[in-house]
This record gives sequence, C-alpha cells and structure tokens, in this order.
Amino acid sequence: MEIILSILTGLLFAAGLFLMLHKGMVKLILGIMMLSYATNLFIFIVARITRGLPAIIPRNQDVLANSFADPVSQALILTAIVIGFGIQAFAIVLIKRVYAATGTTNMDELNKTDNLE
Amino acid sequence: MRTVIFETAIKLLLPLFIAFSLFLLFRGHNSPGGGFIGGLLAAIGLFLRAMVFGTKNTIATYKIRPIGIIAIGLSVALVSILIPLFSGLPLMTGLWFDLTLPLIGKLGTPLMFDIGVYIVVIGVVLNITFILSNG
Amino acid sequence: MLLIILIGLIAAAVAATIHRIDNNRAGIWLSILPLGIFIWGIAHLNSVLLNNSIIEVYPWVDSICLSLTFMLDGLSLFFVLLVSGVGFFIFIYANSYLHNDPNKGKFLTYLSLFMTAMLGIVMSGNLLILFIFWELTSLSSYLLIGFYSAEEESRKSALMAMLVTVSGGLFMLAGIILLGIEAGTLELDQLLANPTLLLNNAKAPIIAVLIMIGALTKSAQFPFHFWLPNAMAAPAPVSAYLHSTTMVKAGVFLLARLSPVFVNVPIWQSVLVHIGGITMVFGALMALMNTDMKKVLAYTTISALGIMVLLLGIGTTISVQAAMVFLLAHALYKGTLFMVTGNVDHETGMRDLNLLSGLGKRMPYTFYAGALAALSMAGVIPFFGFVAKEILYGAAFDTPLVSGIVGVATFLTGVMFTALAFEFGYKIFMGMQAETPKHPHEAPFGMILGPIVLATFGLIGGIFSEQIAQPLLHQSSSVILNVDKVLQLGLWHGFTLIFALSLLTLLFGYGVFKVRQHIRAFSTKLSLSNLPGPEALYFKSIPALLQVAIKQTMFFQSGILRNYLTTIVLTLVSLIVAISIIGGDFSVIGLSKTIQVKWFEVVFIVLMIVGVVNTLTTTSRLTAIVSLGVVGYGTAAIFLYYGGPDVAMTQFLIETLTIVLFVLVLNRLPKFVDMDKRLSKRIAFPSVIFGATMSTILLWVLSQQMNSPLKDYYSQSSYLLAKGKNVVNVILVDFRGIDTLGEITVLGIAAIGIYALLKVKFSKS
Amino acid sequence: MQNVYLLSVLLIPLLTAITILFLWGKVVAQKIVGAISSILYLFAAIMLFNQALTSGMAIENVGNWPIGFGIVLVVDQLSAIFLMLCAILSVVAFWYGSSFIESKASLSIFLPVYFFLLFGLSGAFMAGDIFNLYVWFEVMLVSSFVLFTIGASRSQLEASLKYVTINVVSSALFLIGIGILYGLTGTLNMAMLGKLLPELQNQTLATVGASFFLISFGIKAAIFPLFFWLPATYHTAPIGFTALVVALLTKVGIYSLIRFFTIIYPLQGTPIQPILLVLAAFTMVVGVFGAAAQTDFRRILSFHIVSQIGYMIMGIAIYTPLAIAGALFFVVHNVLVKTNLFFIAGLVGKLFGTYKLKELGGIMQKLPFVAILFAISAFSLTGIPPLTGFWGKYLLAKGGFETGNTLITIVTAVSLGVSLLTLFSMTKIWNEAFWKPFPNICGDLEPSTNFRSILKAYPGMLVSIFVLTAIILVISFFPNSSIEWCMSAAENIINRDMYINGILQHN
Repeated sequence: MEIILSILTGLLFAAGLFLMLHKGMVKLILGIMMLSYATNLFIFIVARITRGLPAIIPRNQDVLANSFADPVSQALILTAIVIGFGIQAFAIVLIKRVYAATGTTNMDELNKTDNLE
Repeated sequence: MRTVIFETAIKLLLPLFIAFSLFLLFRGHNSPGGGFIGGLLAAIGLFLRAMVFGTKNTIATYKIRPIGIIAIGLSVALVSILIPLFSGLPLMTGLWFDLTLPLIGKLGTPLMFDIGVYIVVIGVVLNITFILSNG
Repeated sequence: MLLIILIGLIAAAVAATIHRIDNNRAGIWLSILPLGIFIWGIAHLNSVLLNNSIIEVYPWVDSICLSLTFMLDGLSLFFVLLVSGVGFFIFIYANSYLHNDPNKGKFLTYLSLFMTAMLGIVMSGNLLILFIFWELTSLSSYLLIGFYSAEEESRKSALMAMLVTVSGGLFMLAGIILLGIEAGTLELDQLLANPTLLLNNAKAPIIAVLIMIGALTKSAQFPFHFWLPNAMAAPAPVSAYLHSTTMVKAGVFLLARLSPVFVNVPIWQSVLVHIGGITMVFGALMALMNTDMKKVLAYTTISALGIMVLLLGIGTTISVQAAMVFLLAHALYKGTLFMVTGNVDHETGMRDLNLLSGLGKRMPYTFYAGALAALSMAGVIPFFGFVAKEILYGAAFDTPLVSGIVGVATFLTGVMFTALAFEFGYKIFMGMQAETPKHPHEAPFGMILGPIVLATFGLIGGIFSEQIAQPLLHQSSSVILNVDKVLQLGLWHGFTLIFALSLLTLLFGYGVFKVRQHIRAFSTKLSLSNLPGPEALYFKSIPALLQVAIKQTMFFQSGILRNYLTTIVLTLVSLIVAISIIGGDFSVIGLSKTIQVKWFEVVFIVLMIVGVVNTLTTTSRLTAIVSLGVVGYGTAAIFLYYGGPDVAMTQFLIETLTIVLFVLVLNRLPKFVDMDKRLSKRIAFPSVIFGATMSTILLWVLSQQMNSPLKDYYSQSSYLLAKGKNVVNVILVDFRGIDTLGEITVLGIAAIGIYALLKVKFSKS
Repeated sequence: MQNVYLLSVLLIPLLTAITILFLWGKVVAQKIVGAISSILYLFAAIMLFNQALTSGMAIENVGNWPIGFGIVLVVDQLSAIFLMLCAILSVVAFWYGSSFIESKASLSIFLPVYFFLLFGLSGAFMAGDIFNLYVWFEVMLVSSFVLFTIGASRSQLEASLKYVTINVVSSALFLIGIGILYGLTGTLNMAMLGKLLPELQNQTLATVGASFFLISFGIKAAIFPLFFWLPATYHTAPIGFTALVVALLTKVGIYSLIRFFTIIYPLQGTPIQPILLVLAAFTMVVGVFGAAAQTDFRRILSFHIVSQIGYMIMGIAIYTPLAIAGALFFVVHNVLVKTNLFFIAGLVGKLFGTYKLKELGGIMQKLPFVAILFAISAFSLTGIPPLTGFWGKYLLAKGGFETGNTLITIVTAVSLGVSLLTLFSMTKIWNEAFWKPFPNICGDLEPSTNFRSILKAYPGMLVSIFVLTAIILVISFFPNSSIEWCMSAAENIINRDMYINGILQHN
C-alpha cells in the first residue's frame, strides 16, 4: 500500500506543478492547492502509516498501548493545512484583484515588473 | 434567496450550529474536534445566515466586526499562554483547575488557548466570506 | 601622526563651512594645514636623519590584530615634506583658480581629504592601514576629476580613473591579505626588519605580482596608463597636485617601501624593469605627439613615473638613489609646469601648444616660472634637473641588466623631454602674440606664487644640492636599500661620459624641437594615435560588459513565472541526483510491516487519479474545481482511513470553504486561457520528473528504520500530564502550542490582507 | 523566573499588533502605541543581546515539557546578532514608514501587519525547532504579502502574484524537508536533529533531505539560480511599506542556512559544500551583472542584494570560523547599508516622483546632504575602506585565502572582482542621479526643496536615514566589537556541541 500511496503522492506533485506551469491564473491556484495536498500526503506517509487506530486514548485507559497512527505528523499537517488555507484564500483574492487591475488572467502577460527598460 | 422558509430555517439552525461548534470545541481535547474545527463550523453557520439576511444585517444584528473578533481571539490566546508566567513557569505551561465540568471537561489554560483559536477562526472566515460575498 | 590625520579629516569636514564664512580666502585659511605639517616634518628631520624611525601604535581592531600604526622614517618624511610642501602652494593656487566658483568649498573638502589620505599612505606603519588610505586617494581623485560634474567628459574620466585604480587596488588587497597570511604580519617594521620572510616561499611571486599591479595602476604604468591623460579633465590644481606630484607617486612609494621585502623575489625586478622601461619610452613618445598642454604634461608624467619604476626595478644602490633624486626633481618642475599651464589656460582660454605663442610679455611671472621649470626639465646646469639627469644616466648605464638598451632608452627619453621643455619654456612665451579666446593678463598673485617658488627652488636646489637635498634623499634611499651607502650629489663630477651625454641630450633635444612638426605629421600619417590600445579596450569593454549584463538579465529575469518555477524544480531535482550520485549510498533496509492492499482501496485511489486527470484536462472551470474537490476529499479520506480523524475533518471543511471562495471569486473572471498542446508537452517534462523524484524519495525514506521518541512520549503522557485524550489536539494546544499561535496569526494577517485588497480604497500617491 | 527579555522580544510585537487592531481606525493612537513599543522592543533586544554575549544561551522551554517534546525558543549569539539587527531596523523602519505613508487607509493596514511581521521575525530568529521555524516563516511571509500589496497598484499586484506563488513552492519544499527529517529521525528539535542526523546510517539520504532545505532557504535568501523573485518584487511597492521586509527577508534565509548547515547538518566535507561555493560565486556575479544592466534606482539596489547574498553564502560555504564571522559581519553591514540606500532612494523618489535614473539629476547641487548620505552608504557597499563593507570583504577574503583550497581561493578571488562591478553600478547611480544636471525631460521643473522643507514634511524619513548613517559610521570606524561579536558567534556555531549539549542538558 505504501508503494501505491507513494506513487499517488508523486502523481499529485506532478499534477500540481503541471497546473502551476500553465498560463491561466485559476490553474495556478488549482496547482497550489494540488501541491498542498501532495505535501500533506507526503508528510502523512513519510511518518509511517498504520491501518490502525487514531491517536486517541480510549475511554478507560490512561495511555495508548496498541498500534496507533503517528499524532505528530497529523498535528504538523493540521497546522500546514490551516496556514495553507490562509495563503490560498489570499491568493484567490489576489487573482481577482490582478484581473481587475490588468484585465488578463494569462500569467505570461504579467512580465512588466521584470523587464528591462 | 431571501425567502421565508430559508429565514426561518436559518433562525432555527444557527443556534444549533453554534451549539454544535461549541460542543466540538470543548470535546476536542479528548475526541476529534477542537477549536479550529469548531470555529469553522460556527463561521459557516454565521455565513449561511449572512447569505440569507445579507451581511450588513448580520453584522448589525450580532455587532460583529470581523477584524475585532480576530483581535479578541488573538488576545484570548495570548493571555492564556501568559498566565503561567505569573507562577514563574515557562510560557504556555498548561495549568489546570482541579475540577471537571459536565460537557466541557477540565478547565485549564490549554482550553482557553483553544477558545482563542476558535474565536480567531470565526473572525477570519467571516471576514473573508463577508467581504467576498459583498463584492 | 594620528593627530595629523585627524586634523586633516576635520579640515575636510569644515572646509565647506570655512568657504561659506570667507569665500575669498578659504583656500588660504586651509593652506595653514599643509604649512603646519611641513613645519612638523622639518622639526622631525634631524631625528629621522639619525636613522631613528618614529613609530606610533594605537589599538584599533584588536579582534583581527590590526592596530593603527604610523611610521616616520627617511622615505616617509621625504614624501610628507613633498606632499605638504607642494600642498601648501596648491591650496593657495586653488583659492585663486576657483575664485568665483560656488563649489569651491566642495573642492577644498576633497582636496583636504586627498592630502590627508596621501599623508596617511606615506606614514602608515601597517600595510592594511596603508591600503585604507590608498583607496581613499582613489576616491578623492574620483571626486576631484569629476569636479565639473555637469560635463559628461568629466564624469566619464572620473569613472575611468576610479575603475582602473580601484581594480588595481583589489589585486593589491588580495596581495596584502596573502602577504599577511604567509608572513604572519602586516606591520611594516616587522616586514622590513626580516627581509628573509618570503625567501623560498612558493606564493611569494604571486604576492609580488598582485601588489605590483596595485602600484603600477596607481602610477599609471603601461598598460594601465590611459586613465591619467583622461584625468586632465580635472581643474589645474588637481592635475598639478594629484596627477603629477603626489598621488601618482604613491605607486612608486609603495614599490620603494616594499623593495626590501621582495628584493629576493626574482619576478619583482624583471617586471618593474620591463614595465618601467616601456612606459618611459612610450610616455615620452606620446607626449611628443600631442599638442594639448595638459595632455603633453600627462604623458611626460607617465614617462617620468616609468623612469622611477625602472630605476627601482634595477635595484642597484645608485639606481635607487637616482629614483629618489629624480622624483624630487620631477615634482618640482612638473608641479610648476602644470600650474603654468593652468595659468595659461585660465588667462587665454586655450592650451594648444601649436597655437600659443608670445605670452611672455603679458604674463612675465608665469613666463619666469615656466622657463625655470623647463630648464630644470631639460636638465640644464645648474638646475636640480641636471643633478637628477646626471645620476639618472649614471644609474642607467651602470646596470648589469639588459646592458645598453636601458641606457639608450633613457637617453632617448631625455632627448624628448628636452624637446618638450623647449615648447613649454620657450615656444609659448616668445615670438608673436597669438590670437586667443580671452585677452591674456598676468594671473593673480595666488596663482603665480606657487610656480615661482617651486621653480626657483629647482634652481636653488640644483646649486646647493649637496646641502639641501642630499641628506634626506640619502636617508630615504637607505631605507629602501636597507643599507647605508653614501649618496653624493653635486653639479660637477668632471668631464665624464655622463656629462657628455647630458650635453648631447640638450643638443639632440633642440634638434627634435625644431623638427617636431614633421614628427607629428608623420605620426598622423601613420595614425599612430589611433592604434588599438588599452584605452580602446576599456572603451570597448564597458559596452560589452553592459551587453552581457543585459543579455544575462533578460535570460534569468524573463518575467515568466513558468520559467521561474521550472528553474526551481529542475535545480532541486538535479541537486538531488548529483548528491545521490556523489553520496552513492542507496542502501534500503526494506519496508517494514508493509500494509497489504485491499481492493476497495484500489478503487478509491483510481477515483482520485481520475479526479487528478480530469482536473488537468478539462476545459471547463467548474469541472476543474469539482474534480479538484474530489482529489481533496480523497486526501481527507486517506487521512481518516489511516487514523487521522482531526486532519480529515479539517481537510474536509477547508476544502469546502475553499471551493466556496473559489466560486465567489470565479464568476467575475473570464474563461480559461486556452489549452496549448505544445505548451502542455513542454511543461509535462519538469512535472513528471518532479513527481517521480518525490515518489522515489518518499519510498526511499520509507525503506529506512524509524523510531520516533515523540510518538512514545506523547502516547504515555498525553492524558496523564496534559489531561487530554485526543493526542493530536493536545499536541496542537499544549505540546506544540506555539505553532498554533503562529498559525492563527497567519490566518489573522491573511484576513487583514484580504480586507486590504478588497475593501480599502487607496488614494493614488 | 523566566527570561523576561527573551519573552519580551517575542511577545511585544504580538501584543502591539493586537492593541493596534483594537484601535482600528484611530491612526494617531496606533502610531503612538507603535512608536513606544518599537523602542521597548529595541531595549529588550539590546538586553537580550547582552545576555547572550555574557551569560550564554537564553532558553525558553515553552510548555515546560522535557526538551525535544515541546518547543524550545533559543537565543544564542547567532540569534542575538540577528535579533539585535532586527530591532534596530524595526525602529528606524517604523519611523520611516509612518512618515512616508501619508494615506490613512494605508497606515491602518500597515501598522498592524508591520508588527505581525516583526513577531514572525522574532520567532524565526529564536526557533529551536524546525517545524516551528516553518510557522514563523509563514507569519513573516504572509505579512510580507500584505505589505507588498498595500496600495494595490498594477505592478505591485503583478509582482505579488509571482512572489506568493514562488513562496508557496518554497514553503512546500521546506515542509517536505521537515517531513523527510522527521521520517528519518523521528524528531523536530534542532539540537536533537543535530545529534541524530550525523549518526544516521544512510548519509546520502540525510543529504537529500538537506538539499530541500538548501533550495527552500536558498529561495528565501535569493541565491543563484533561485533569486528571480527578488528583483521582480522589491521595486514595485513603496519603500515605506516594505523597508523591513526588504532589509530582513533574505537575511532570514541566510540565518536559516547558517543555522541548518551548522547545527543540524554540518556542511564541512559534505557534497553540498562545493556546490554551495559555486552557487555563491554565481550569485555574486549574476547579481552584480543584473545591477549593471538596470537603469532604475531601486532596481539596481535590488539586484545588489542578490550579489551581496553571494558573499554571505560564500562565507557559510567556506565554513571556517573566520569566514562565517565574515559572513555575519557582512549581514550586519549589508542590512544597515542596503536599508539606508533604499531609504534614500525612497526619499529621492518621494521628492522627484521617479526612480528612473534618466529622469533624475542634479541632487548633488540641490541637496548636497542627501548626496553625502548616499555616498557614505554607497561607498560602504562597494567596500571602500574603512567603511563597513571593507571589513566584511576583508574578513571573507582572509577567511577564504587562509584555507589554501583551490576552489575556495577561486571563489574568493571572484568575490574581490565582483566588488569592482559593484563600484561600477553604484557610480552609475551617483553619476546619473547626483552629478548629472537635472534633465528636464518632460518639461518638469526640478522640485524645489531644501533640507528644512524636507525635515518639516518627512521628519521620520530623514531621522531614520541619519540614524542609520550614524550607526554605519560608528561600525566603520570602530569595528572592533562588532567583529568580535561575529567571531564569537561564529566560533559558537561551528562548535556545534556547545549548542546541542546546551539545549539537550537544559534543566
């Protein structure tokens, strides 16, 4: 299963980058989102997955004994998801403003600030 | 969108949303849930109300100013992590009262911190959605 | 000596203020400074002549073992007197020269700064300190050459001088640093006391060459000479001071200063002799070809500097002594001639040797000074120039090196100098008075004082050379040679071969003066001056450099986000590949406890893949978003399935919210930018490589052993110590709560940012 | 009792930001709060600096969990230097910004976000945990996104979109790197990682993990070939908003590189070391060529940042105490000087309404004091002795030549050569904007301003430029203590055991 999931993660990375390399701004955002799925999955899997219980201590016990999922990676992913959301929301609004200001959604046309005069 | 059915439904649903979000917040320490998830749910509830009644109305009714909510949430979280300093303990050391309330569970600074998270999330989501849906 | 430097800096700082208070006499007030320093120098003469060098040490940057060391020995004192003595007259001269210039204050600031820096160079007791002042002279020279900054010519010349000298300085810095590493010290007294420090050191030749490049650029030696004629864009006092008598001699000073250290390095001598010799002849020839008085003087200066470098390179007792004597003689007559040229330019508005004549009547004092200086330059008895020429010829014909050639070359140079001396001392002042843009008058007192005194000194110094010049020059050459050999100056050494040569020089010189127009015409015919040289190289290389810069910038800074992202990804991938190959350890421990695949998992993952593919290929925006949602929810499901309910819930809610946001924004955007088949093919490559790399790394890491102490600790203490059973939540609000604080801050800032983007109406500023 | 100064440095910015949010709309009150707390912040940072210097590392074990299981905040000498720099900058940038920005709407966004940014910076410089560092990075980045877009002009928006995207990618790579390290060692604490990572069986894999950090931090620090976001972005937003970002963002990247490649993954002898050296050389050269090609005041300065980053990277890659000290000194020098140059550019832009060299001129005649201020910083940047740049250059060159290693010697020689080109492009600004007469292109009249009217209109801008210049001059002429601090910090960081044991044996 790890192999399949690893390949899936790689696929998500590839797809994310593919979308970001496109011309369209919307695709860019979609790519950013895809990239964040891929990253989260990567961290989730790299911390070793178990087909086991969540890291929640059962009602009548004080410690976790059996095999359980790694809570650390989950906490990291949670933080990363939320931060990612903040940035994605900002980016989504930003493309709205960029479109309003430039009249285009084609990333290739946004090269004014880099060009030599 | 603004029909009587929706309005009534929302009026009934909103308290439920809030109650459930609070439930998720408080149980978060022991079961899936927590401030973030709770906050999101509450915000979605308020957002639905705003979709039906309009954002201006909602802001007026509940005296909501999203940026203010964010500030409140952040200060709650900040205060919760500062409290242990007064006992000479490091920043953010968890301090607990020795009593357990029904539904809410144990009271302590980590819970207060989670409440701060809850409030910030509400503020943030409302801020974004209100602005966007307002155009 | 630190005090002198500090006073100098203060003088520079207040020069503008003095000018504001008393704009007529600011230069005269400031001339007190060099005068004081000159007197200070004379006061120390006796003790220095007794071979006592004075050393002052002030702690400065202890952490790198650098102290502010000053040293006053024969060589330093010689230069101190030269710099301050000439400086005194220059300040007075400049005061009149820039009489009504509103920027005189600025000029005097730069000039004081320069003088201080120059004194710093000659008094430094540590090579790094010397380097600091060295660069300051380049800087002040830049400001002074560009003084008429409204003119493009000035700005260009200033830049050229700065670039050439500073690049030389960089080589020198490298040399100094290496010297410090190899010799273990940069203190001059230690370096000079142990001439064997660099003996047999493999790096010694490199160090020697590096330091020489610094000195040779400063002293305008071939092929770095071209900045000096261009530097003539500066006002006349600058040319007289920096570009003939002092700053350009800093290189000569440095070579002299370090001679004892490098005397055992073979490359030192041969480089100096060759470069000096070439420069000497070349400079004199170029001088003969030009007619702009300042240019001519600049080239003769180059030639004279070449002579000094050559003499130092020869390195025999007499040649080093000759270098010092010639240096003094040159400073006296060349400073005068530059000021004379300044007067002529100032009063007539032109300075073409071909056109000027007959100014003697109108400008008698200037004529007097010019004639005296020219006589010294030609080496006529009993001027100091004659004394210098005698010893110069003596040294040149006495050298075992490349015997003959050096002597002949020196003789030829002497002949050309004499010819030019006729131009300056005779041609422009005698005969018919020429038409000039301005009606010539005698220059004001301030502008004739300096030339007259210096020129007269050239005469007195010649007659009484034994009494006046000999002791100090003897002492300074002894410092360079590290031995105490008697220097004997005098006018009369009997009818020797050298004396005959001196007379021949005058004769031939007059001959060349007579036929100079033919020589110039001949050179024009050959278009000698248009030959490709280092100057042309400089002028070609700057636009070429800019071209490269522009091409490179356009290449890297394309403005296309795609290129940027591709660069990042490909850099990452190639780095990883390179590292893996270099590291070469592909060991795999094996996936422990691999999870068996179940059929519904496969179905599920296939569903996600369909979602991915659909997102990539669809032309409808909504479909793309929904497909992406499928992938997102799929990810949430994976989290849930493998024991992460909190992550799953969060992912689920966030996914929903993002889609809502998207929809709110999207209806205001135009349609998708059309899919471009060729583009898709092009971007597929980096994408696939990236994905493959990530999969491989993930599997590679998974194949290793892992034991997480964190996981164990949290499972034990989450409830008992942190009172929570949901370990993930406990981590978020307690164990790693600071992360969460940062996380909600990010959310808050993003919210403010969105508010700012959409709600705030900014006034156009 | 906990470490008051450490906590103050961390929390004052957050507290201020929240207070300013509560005062939403009351700009004057917000400004006063900001001014007071930036001074307090500076004071706390000075005390903390002093503490780190005299009594060793300051450690705050957040949450009071055993080391490695919670998050520690650590201020060692390296952090202290950066925090101190950050504090000095935060004060002047605050004065500058609040005097520069005249629109009330802009100010009400600028003020809170400015302190959030400061919060992120403080946290980043004291994080003792690799994931925590990521979080602070994000706080900082989101703040910078907002600051870059205030005003929402076309070029700002255009540049920001790319800037955001590239940073998202960089953050993703950072996260992946964290994932790999966690997957290999099971810990996130820097000291523990530093202990476990070199003991790992498969060093190649550890290096692969490190390369993610190299790229991610490299993007932040703008090293070759990952620098392009910087020259595309820095010149778009008004300098008043972004001064602090411009000054410190790349330096956080440098800080992280130093921290990572000494404590966590010691660079010495690894395959990354020569790679980094070569990248450093390219960064210097490409950056300075970029600057030579530009004709806009701020763009030249932006490209210079890239070039100067190369020097710092070179210092890290040489990996001797002297070279790292040189890199640190270079950071100090560069932050002060570059910020001052940007400040001056901002002032010139404000007065003349343009940054294009073609349209500028005559400042030397008109405003000689601006010319002097510019000259001091510009010549310092080019390394004219004895200004700060010279000391940095000297330390680096000496550190490089001392090793005797061929590659290092070549790169060091390149670094000296680059300073000539730096000089070339600074004199370009000097020639065009200061020496050249005012061009009168569009019939614009030369703005008639003098010292007094500027002081009246923009006191904060002028004062901050003067203060920075004064600091630069003090460090130039009395470099001893600064160099000493940098050397001591470099020694400490290279002797990684001190850091690692200091933390692992805390309490």
